[in-house]
Amino acid sequence: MTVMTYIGAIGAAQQEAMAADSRVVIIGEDVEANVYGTTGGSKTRAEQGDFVQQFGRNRIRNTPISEEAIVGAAIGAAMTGLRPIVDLSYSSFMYMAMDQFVNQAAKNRYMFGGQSSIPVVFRSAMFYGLNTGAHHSDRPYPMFMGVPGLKIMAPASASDAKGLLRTAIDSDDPVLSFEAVLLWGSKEEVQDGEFRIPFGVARVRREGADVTLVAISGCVPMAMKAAEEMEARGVSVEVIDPRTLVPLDTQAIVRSVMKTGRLVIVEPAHKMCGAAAEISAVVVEEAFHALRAPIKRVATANMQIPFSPALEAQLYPTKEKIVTAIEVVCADQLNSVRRTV
Amino acid sequence: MTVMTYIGAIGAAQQEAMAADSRVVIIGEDVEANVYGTTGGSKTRAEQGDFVQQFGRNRIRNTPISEEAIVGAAIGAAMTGLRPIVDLSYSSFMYMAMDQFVNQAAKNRYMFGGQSSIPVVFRSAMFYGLNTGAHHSDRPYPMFMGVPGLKIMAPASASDAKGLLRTAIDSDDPVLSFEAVLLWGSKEEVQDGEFRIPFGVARVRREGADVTLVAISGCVPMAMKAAEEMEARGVSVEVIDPRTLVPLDTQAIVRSVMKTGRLVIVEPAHKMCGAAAEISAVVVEEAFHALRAPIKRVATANMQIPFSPALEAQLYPTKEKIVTAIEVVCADQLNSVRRTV
Amino acid sequence: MDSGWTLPEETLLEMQRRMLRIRLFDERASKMVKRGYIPGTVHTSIGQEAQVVGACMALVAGDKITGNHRSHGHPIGMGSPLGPLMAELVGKATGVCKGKGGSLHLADYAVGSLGESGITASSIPIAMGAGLSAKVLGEDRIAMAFFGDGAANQGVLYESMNMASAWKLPVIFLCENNHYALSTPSHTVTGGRISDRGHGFGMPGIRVENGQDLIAVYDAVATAAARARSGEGPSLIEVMTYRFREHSEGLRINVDYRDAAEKEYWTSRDPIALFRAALIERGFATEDDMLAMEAQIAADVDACEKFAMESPDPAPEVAFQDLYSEAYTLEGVL
Amino acid sequence: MDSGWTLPEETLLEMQRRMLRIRLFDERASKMVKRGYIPGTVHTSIGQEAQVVGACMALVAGDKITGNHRSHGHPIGMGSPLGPLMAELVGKATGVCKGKGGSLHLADYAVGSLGESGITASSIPIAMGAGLSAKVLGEDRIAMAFFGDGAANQGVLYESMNMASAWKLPVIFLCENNHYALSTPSHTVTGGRISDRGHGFGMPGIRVENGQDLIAVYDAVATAAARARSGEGPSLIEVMTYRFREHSEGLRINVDYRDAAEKEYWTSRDPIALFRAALIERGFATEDDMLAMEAQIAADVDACEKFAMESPDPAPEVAFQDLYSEAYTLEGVL
Ligand SMILES: Cc1ncc(C[n+]2csc(CCOP(=O)(O)OP(=O)(O)O)c2C)c(N)n1
Ligand SMILES: Cc1ncc(C[n+]2csc(CCOP(=O)(O)OP(=O)(O)O)c2C)c(N)n1
Ligand SMILES: [Mg+2]
Ligand SMILES: [Mg+2]
Repeated sequence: MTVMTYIGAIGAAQQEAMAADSRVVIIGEDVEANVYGTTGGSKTRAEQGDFVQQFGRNRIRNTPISEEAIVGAAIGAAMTGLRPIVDLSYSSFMYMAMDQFVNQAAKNRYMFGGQSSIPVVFRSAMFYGLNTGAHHSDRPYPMFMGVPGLKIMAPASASDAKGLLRTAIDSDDPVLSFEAVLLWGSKEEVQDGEFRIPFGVARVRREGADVTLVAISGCVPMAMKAAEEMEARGVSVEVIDPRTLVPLDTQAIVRSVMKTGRLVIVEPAHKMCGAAAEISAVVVEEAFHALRAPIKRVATANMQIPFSPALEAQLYPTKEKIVTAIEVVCADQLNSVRRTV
Repeated sequence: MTVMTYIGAIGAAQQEAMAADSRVVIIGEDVEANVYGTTGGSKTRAEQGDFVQQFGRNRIRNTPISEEAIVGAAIGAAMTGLRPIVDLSYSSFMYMAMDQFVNQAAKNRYMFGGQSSIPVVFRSAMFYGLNTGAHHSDRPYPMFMGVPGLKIMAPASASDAKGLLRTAIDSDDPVLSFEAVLLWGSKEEVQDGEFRIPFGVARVRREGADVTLVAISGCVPMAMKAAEEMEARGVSVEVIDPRTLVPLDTQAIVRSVMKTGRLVIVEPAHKMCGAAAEISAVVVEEAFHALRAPIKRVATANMQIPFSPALEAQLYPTKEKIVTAIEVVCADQLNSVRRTV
Repeated sequence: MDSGWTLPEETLLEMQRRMLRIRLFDERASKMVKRGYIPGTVHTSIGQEAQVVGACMALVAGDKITGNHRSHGHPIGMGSPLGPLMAELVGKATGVCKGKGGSLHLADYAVGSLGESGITASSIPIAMGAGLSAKVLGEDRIAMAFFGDGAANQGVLYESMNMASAWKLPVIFLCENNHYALSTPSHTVTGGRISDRGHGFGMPGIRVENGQDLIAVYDAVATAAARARSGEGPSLIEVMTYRFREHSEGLRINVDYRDAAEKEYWTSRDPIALFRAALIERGFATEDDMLAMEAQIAADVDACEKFAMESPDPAPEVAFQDLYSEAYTLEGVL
Repeated sequence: MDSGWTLPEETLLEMQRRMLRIRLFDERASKMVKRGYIPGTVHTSIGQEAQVVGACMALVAGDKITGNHRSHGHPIGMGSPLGPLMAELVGKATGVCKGKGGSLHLADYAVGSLGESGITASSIPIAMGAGLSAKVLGEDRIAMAFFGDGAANQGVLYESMNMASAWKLPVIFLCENNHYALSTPSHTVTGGRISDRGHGFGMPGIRVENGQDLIAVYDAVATAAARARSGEGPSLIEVMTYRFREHSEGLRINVDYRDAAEKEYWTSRDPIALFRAALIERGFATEDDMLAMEAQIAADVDACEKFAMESPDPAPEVAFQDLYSEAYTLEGVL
């Protein structure tokens, strides 16, 4: 076991994959100079760990600022023998390449009757909550969940980031990786050597009996804190991180709700048509009779993101908002607790 | 009252708006030759009703095939005095301009503290179910519902199309109009003269007591048929068409479910993260205690669209699938009916 | 570069064969649309055969192409057998894409056809990416993107040209300028000349003024192909040609957007008739050879229709396959 | 076109004033980022003042501009007062965008600034659209889009240039070529020369080799502006310049991607020092005039910081305003 940061784990996974398979290349803006911190052991060229030194400019490629062509080129290269990792830096830039994601990456294998294989990973980071304003704060993964043919990972810890990214690079299908900048520095014990974590298997971060709390990406740590706080108040919270959104481990969530009878979902995306809406709808369809309270969604307000520190934070999920939601769905529970005290 | 087709109503609304306000212009690919049937009374240039004849090439503009620039130009023109209607023909082409929709149309007023006004309408038609294959069959409105700052209309009848489009053209905010090609020929009595239908007000297409059936766009007619069929079997179905998805008239839906205790939602989009997921999640949050059965979604399978007539139809909602869903949520009801028979 | 006329006789005859295959296949497809055998629509390459075949024949086995909605000519030009193509247009299980692609989305990986795209210009960066993989893996192959004069106004073309130029990728950007994008005359929506756009992106921009002359097209593309193979990078080629039929079969536009004189000028320059005459005149073939070839291909096209019509429909469950490499069921697929 | 040197003295002095305002504003903003007064990051135009002001001063009241992340110079160049700009950077209620935009998204409609864009190249078609509205409405105004050498590889630029050219719109595409896109040298990711890309789209492509010379920039833009106003259509101008500081304040890149000699070459060509000397040499101002001007602007910048720091934060509910024209609450906003 080694303690790694979330961003360090991503860099390590890329380094392992590059070393293991010469068909793996990294293309993106400013990847040579390691501007975003995942293409070098450190940021100094001289130092051991620098990807350009290790793998050369044939496999570590600085691109022009041309997201649509970058994504298209990676798809075309994947269809013809490479296994590219594309670093798109900010998730907010993905819109530039939307046609390539939807009409080429997601559709080609299907449209062409299985003739094409498209082993490519598109990495981007969600930079919300950092006063970067409306153009750099998006969390757009739900719009890609509605595009069949794409796989989507959204890791919330170092080991998940490392293990899922290796699985993504091994996959013969296009994978979108949505990473949380708020978690870049978060540390976790990561098993030594190479390992993979399968897609479609949720991680139960915490077992509990009274309410199921599904948390996505950057919302997982605050969900854990909220769970601890409620524990102290006599409410046992089960925290589940789906880790991948496509495929989505609905069975694990439904199983948990069958046990707890209550569900709160917290995610960084806008509330409207988000992953929480999908999860809520699935649970109502499949676990209705087990439900003992309304399902609560804690998500980002349906607003654009303002720049001012005086304005931004209030739009996002917080531990307090999660606690409030749990209090609502566990009202009877809490009353009975109060009575027993 | 005049009987109009759905597509005729759209053309009529555009003609009225162009005649009423010289700032209204239509730009898009092949609008001069009226290839898509909404920029001319008929398709012959000579004939009365041709838009180029009436309004001239300064206001009816054939564009290059450059969706991103078309959409951006319309936004910029709207910010500086025009009120453009953009004809994007197929909804499947909207991805080309995703950045302009999300980062400019939806954000500018907000980011700039209210300095900009963006009166522009983006029309596109959903061509699914016509064996046009995966590149021409998308129904992507849910991904835009998650983008605050856009308004979205999805009319299901001639009068709604006409009245909502006039409201859209009057709006100082960007509006996306998703039209259903399957409804182009459908006829309805439309009130004479100019009229507007407000956004955010659902239309109750049919009153009922036992189950609420929310139907969107091309799914409304089959929902009406399913309702009639169930009526005959003793189940009274209330059919609600939201007509606009942003703003969404959740109050009308919640009110209806409070009455019926049951909900089925039918829409043409993919099931994953669709409008039905959002509606289901809202109802569970706000009408949980009135719910007497699981909420059922009838949507398009999470698959890309195959070309072959032998394959395509099975992916979409049908009257039969709606009936089956109603049978599930109204099981007790139907049994009691059977008993009484 | 020697002219294409120095190619082996058999190659020259194969060029004529491929043009004829495209012509007769598309004429048949048009009829089958009218008869309702082919659902949706098709876009024929009738009139543009020299532009298509001249380009494809300048490639070799292993090279890759991508195309657009005017889609049948490209795989046929690369040597794709007709039966599975026609079966695809009809939507049969024996279709080259199992009936899941249809006319707009043909692909035949066996001949290097990576896929036609119903979305204008969307396949251009795919071809560029095929050039990237060749360069990174050190494989001796090139890639060519076919697109129209209308698609030439999509920004992704210039992003792709720029990246291919900066990275010296073995790519050819081939613009099929048939003077119209649907009902829109190219000159009314295009600033400058498409071929002039190569220079600013650091590559040759060649215009083939007579795209009805197969050898003229071949020579231009062969030169660009040699440049690509030698590591000098991409080229942009604009071939001036004309579609003899309406934009798509079944489409009726009641405005005369193409004037009669122009139509007359171009239709009198039938690429197949021109090359046929040249082959005979230069002694590569006799009138009888040509008649035999034409009869043979007419028979092939009859056979491909028969194959398509007699093939079974795909089984319903095929609609739920090939979305991903492993077959796992997405929640709520049904 | 007469050279900018024939402009009235007051105009020439105003040019120097605006360059100084940009320089001192950006130097102050840089300090305020370090001190933590300005959240997020800022991109300074230090070193590029001649390129910005030379372009802006060739416009007249009513003209529109759009810009990019290197955003302060553009509104200041158009004459925007400094207080509300600095307040915006700090995120105050008195900010030009009510604190909702921040450095990357400045806009000041009072001076024709339609908005800077944090998304590279995304604002280019917006400017083109402003040209479209001028043409359709018959209003005598033009629009200019500022973008960098990196943004020049985004396809939307070429779509916008093509449409502006086909429709002869009064638009100027102004490329600020400071030789780098973040850490990426322009020549490593750019095929050909950006200014050479104008021709293929039917417009002049002018390169201003010495973008540190304000009058050289002014003359080029004034010529393009005259062309636009006279209905002849758009122009592409590439101004060669250099940013004296890192890509953005606070960013640390541990690879030396700019070599020392190059840095030295450019920093020795400070546009403000150059124009200052020229103004004195040509007798438009004395050393004392310049000192007074510099003192005045230093005072203005002190005042704008004071204004920003002393202004109130926006009220929380402001975050829920301005999404739409009418204030209706979206379901589930909170
Ligand atoms: C992104 C996109 N926009 C619009 C269309 C609709 N469309 C299909 S073909 C066509 C004209 C294409 O013209 P061109 O590229 O010249 O090819 P041609 O049909 O002339 O061979 C248009 C506008 C599309 N398929 N994709
Ligand atoms: C679509 C998009 N891609 C990438 C970025 C990240 N980014 C911000 S500035 C920048 C470099 C821009 O270079 P250039 O256009 O030359 O402007 P400069 O910073 O040199 O003035 C990059 C890559 C972005 N903001 N938007
Ligand atoms: Mg064409
Ligand atoms: Mg630059």
